[in-house]
Amino acid sequence: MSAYDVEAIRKDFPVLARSLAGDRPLVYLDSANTSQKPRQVVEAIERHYLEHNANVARAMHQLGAEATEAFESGRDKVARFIGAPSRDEVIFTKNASEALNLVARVLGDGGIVGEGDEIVISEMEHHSNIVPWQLLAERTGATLRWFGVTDEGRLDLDDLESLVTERTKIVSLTWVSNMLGTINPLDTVIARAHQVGALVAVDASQAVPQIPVDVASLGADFVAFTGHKMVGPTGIGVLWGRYDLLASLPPFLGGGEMIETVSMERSTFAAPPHRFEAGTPPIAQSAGLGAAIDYLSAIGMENIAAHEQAITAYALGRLQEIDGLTVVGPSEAVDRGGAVSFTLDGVHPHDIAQLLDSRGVAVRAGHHCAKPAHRRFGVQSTTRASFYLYTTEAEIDALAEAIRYTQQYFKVG
Amino acid sequence: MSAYDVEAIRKDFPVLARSLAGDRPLVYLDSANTSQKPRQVVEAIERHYLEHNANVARAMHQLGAEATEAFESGRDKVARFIGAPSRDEVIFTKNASEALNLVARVLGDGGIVGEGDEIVISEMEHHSNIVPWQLLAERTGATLRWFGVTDEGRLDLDDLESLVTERTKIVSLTWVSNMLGTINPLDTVIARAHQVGALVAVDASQAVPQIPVDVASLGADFVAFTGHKMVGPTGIGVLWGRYDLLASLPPFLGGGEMIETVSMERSTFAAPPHRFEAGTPPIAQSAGLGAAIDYLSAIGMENIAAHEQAITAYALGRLQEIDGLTVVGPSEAVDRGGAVSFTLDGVHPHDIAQLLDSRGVAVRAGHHCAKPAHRRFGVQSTTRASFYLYTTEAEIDALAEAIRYTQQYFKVG
Amino acid sequence: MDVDALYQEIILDHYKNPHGAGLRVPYEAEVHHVNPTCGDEITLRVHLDGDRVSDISYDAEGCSISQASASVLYDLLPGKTVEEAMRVLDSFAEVMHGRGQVTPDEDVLEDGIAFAGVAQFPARVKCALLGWMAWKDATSQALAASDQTLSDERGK
Amino acid sequence: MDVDALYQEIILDHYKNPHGAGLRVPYEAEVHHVNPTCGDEITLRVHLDGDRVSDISYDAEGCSISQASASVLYDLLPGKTVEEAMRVLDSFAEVMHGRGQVTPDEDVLEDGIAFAGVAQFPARVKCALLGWMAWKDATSQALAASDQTLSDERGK
Ligand SMILES: Cc1ncc(COP(=O)(O)O)c(C=O)c1O
Ligand SMILES: Cc1ncc(COP(=O)(O)O)c(C=O)c1O
Repeated sequence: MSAYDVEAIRKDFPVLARSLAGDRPLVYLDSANTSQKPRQVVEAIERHYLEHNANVARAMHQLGAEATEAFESGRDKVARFIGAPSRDEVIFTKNASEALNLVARVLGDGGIVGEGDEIVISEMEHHSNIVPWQLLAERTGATLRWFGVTDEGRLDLDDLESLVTERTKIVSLTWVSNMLGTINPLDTVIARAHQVGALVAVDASQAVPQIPVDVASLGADFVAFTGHKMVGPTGIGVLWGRYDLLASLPPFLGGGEMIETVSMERSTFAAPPHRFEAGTPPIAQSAGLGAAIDYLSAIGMENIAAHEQAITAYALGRLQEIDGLTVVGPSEAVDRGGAVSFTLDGVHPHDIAQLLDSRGVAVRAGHHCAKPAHRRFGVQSTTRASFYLYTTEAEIDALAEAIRYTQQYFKVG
Repeated sequence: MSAYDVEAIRKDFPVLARSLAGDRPLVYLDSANTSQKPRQVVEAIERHYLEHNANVARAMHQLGAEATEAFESGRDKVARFIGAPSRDEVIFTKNASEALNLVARVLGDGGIVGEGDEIVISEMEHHSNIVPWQLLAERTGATLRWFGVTDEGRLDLDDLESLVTERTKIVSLTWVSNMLGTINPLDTVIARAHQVGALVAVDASQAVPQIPVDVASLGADFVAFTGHKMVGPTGIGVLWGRYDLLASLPPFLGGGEMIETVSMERSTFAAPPHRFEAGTPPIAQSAGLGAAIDYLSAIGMENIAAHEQAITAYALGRLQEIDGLTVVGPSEAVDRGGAVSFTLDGVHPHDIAQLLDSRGVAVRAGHHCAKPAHRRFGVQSTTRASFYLYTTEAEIDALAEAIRYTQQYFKVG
Repeated sequence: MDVDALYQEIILDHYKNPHGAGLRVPYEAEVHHVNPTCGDEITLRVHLDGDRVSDISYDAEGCSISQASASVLYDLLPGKTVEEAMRVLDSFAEVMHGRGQVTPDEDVLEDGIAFAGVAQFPARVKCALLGWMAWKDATSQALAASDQTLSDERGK
Repeated sequence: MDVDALYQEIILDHYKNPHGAGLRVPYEAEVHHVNPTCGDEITLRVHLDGDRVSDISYDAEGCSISQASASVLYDLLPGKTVEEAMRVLDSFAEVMHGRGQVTPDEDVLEDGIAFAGVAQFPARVKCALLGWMAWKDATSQALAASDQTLSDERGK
């Protein structure tokens, strides 16, 4: 990986140079939760607010034109980044959760999912790809069904034919699991779903940040992801959808910008994407997300994916050397993203995270918004270390060292 | 207004010192659309991203604690700023439109508004307080009714008793009209609504930025507003609601952070406000909104309201000197916010806005997301100048001068 | 940005005296288009005579640009075949979306070349195109309807 | 922030050997509380004897802090009147929310003073309070139920 200069990349992320309590350098291994932001992104936001701030579309003055340009060019960049056939297929939401809820709401409101229909998800989903479907099922009388997970942490496709049937109206699956790290074989599921006439939504929250994504070749109907996990700002998410499908769906939220015309008696609605963007959109956040995409693209998603793969392989090796440590999820870096969840005999995940934090190592402990996946593996919670373009082997070493220190502290292992 | 130092305030807003095409200084009179941002707010956001960025609540490490502190202290500041009895009554949304849609969705989902029930709004509402209710009526079979507007641009309360009846389940009204500028007598309406057992939602998008607000003494059940109009960032809005009411309502969107426990079969939900905040919230935006509130509070909302009142009176005077100019809305600065919409004989609002822009004067032209209010006055669109804490009399003079120039250009007036 | 580039004398003339305004019969299709950003509206009818544009009549409410543009549309298209008219539209749209980089062809666009300046004002491009898009929509509706009639007749 | 202030020897001892763990009968109310942030859970039962706390039994899954805190709760409250026990809870909660500024009263909190360090770790305060909040909830349910029984009896 001679071309990949992780030290140069780290210089763009000022927080990585921070020291924490006890003068310990920060070892940030919680990027699956949220990524850090490079100076370039923060500066784009700052410049926008201080020089070009105005409302968009509705404002006809020069500042308004500049703000509209900043906002809409964020949309152009997202479209290019994910290979969307049209920029009008890119809808801005507040986060990935809203994007998934949007799909669930409009499929219900539009009568595509109704009583007796079936919705299929999986046991490894993030709560944001479970609860919206439970609520939809409750509102409509549809039935929620799900794929299981194998002992290795892979999607169990044995039931594919009996699970995804003519009754299925929508299959919603994660691309990369935020807990297990698994990368799912979406092609197989999409092919089956389309064969039976079901739509497919993909939760790409952990995929878009770390692997090259091309929605056109993926072939799903909806793809959701979130800005803050891809070196972008909080407060912005994306729903990509096929244009003809979007154009056939009713609105999600009502308000400014999403209308064609309004009278007290009735309203008609704008074409996608605006139909699904009620109110003042995340303007500065789109400028920031655009800068994030420029940043990732300059490094190259292929290179980022390769780095992620290498660092994950290294981490799996170092962690599995530790006695009493069990990785929950695929134990090898094959079809696997950069999140490694584990348990440690005799120490609760919170206590591990606390001890690690006292050594400057930031990881996440808990259910990672994936309670059913934890239940599947018979654990209430795990500790998760997750990596990104700026993660170094030295940081993995620091993690391993801190875990051993934790074992000594709690007199286990 | 000796204590109010508008020149000192302007120094905090770098964009106000910008020059536009033709080296013309910016005269920003579009604050009802979105306000400009002081350096202090932008710096708070920048500092957050570069030094304290992490996900909230779920992250147990030091950075996570700092980010949670930044995010939740934004909530504390909002609660204090609007006199909320409890911080748990403050829900963060992406904008005011989402806040109003949230109310409409959960009242429907919770069965509070159903078939045969009535929803009451007014003819002067922003589309964001019309369309959500139209969609709710359509989903549930409820009936939408509305207050008219008098020729002076005031809420027509003559029908109060026949409009708000035992059949009414919710009354949703704007506090300050974004088009007419009218400040509505909410007390009367709230008293009547509560008398018949209806809930009251207030669209305070134009109120919170410019007048001191105390939700406890207001007595409404829900109050919605938006960060970007009160010198805060885009991507954040607020819904305040009475705690016991919120606690009785079902969730709006499902996902991370809003749950108590999740299994594949069913989920239970967290208490307010988290129940209504699915997914990663607007973390940096809360830090920014907190800084905005600190900024406004340091100047004092009473002082800002007095300035707004004075500058509006001045503007109404200067504008109404112009032959052929007609103010749509109250012509005097009594119970009136700082937005003045007008028509000019012989020149279309777009053309006015364009000519004004060529002189550096930024105003809005169109229907201002209030088509029904325009129809009420028999106009398709108007030109609107709107003022805020940084607006000067010299800027109003520039506006008046540019309008006269427009008349000459189009050979009218 | 120079407003004089936008408000050419020709545009203001068309605005003050729009050609062909008013709704007329006969027509094969009528559409109502709005610019959701600003509320400009146009109701537009097309009357075809075989594959030829026979009349375009309209009732428009909006700014000088959208009004003048409908007036120029009326001057340019009637008399042409639908195919020729579509080429004029393409040429007009190309100039509008050209951000000031596309030189208009006077032989094709006649008075329409006055709109070249609009291309430098992105917010006004939609105003200039409102009538044209309405015409395109109405024409394709009219053609679809007559295809339908033809195939109905053939089916008999 | 010094983890040793958090992981006092007393806490680790209670964690390894929790007092009073397991669910027992009789009881008047059972509650299940979770910390939604991290998933720590406790099922807790209260047995009252008139206005006196007779037994507290529980099944908890969670970190050392939440487990040890339930164990200390068991040591402190049974034997006290509900009113006295609520005062102990208030005192414990005050220390927890005190951000390290409130000095715990050893006479009231006994081993509970070891939790003073938790107050410096805001993310862990919820862990320490989980069992206590469950107890408060269960106790008020038990009291409400007995009030109901009393008034039912009076009503007869
Ligand atoms: C009165 C009123 N209500 C609601 C809104 C909607 O606010 P937002 O666009 O932030 O959702 C606005 C502003 O556009 C407004 O002026
Ligand atoms: C797989 C997955 N889906 C959805 C989400 C939700 O993203 P957000 O919190 O930005 O809505 C996350 C992140 O938390 C995730 O990891």
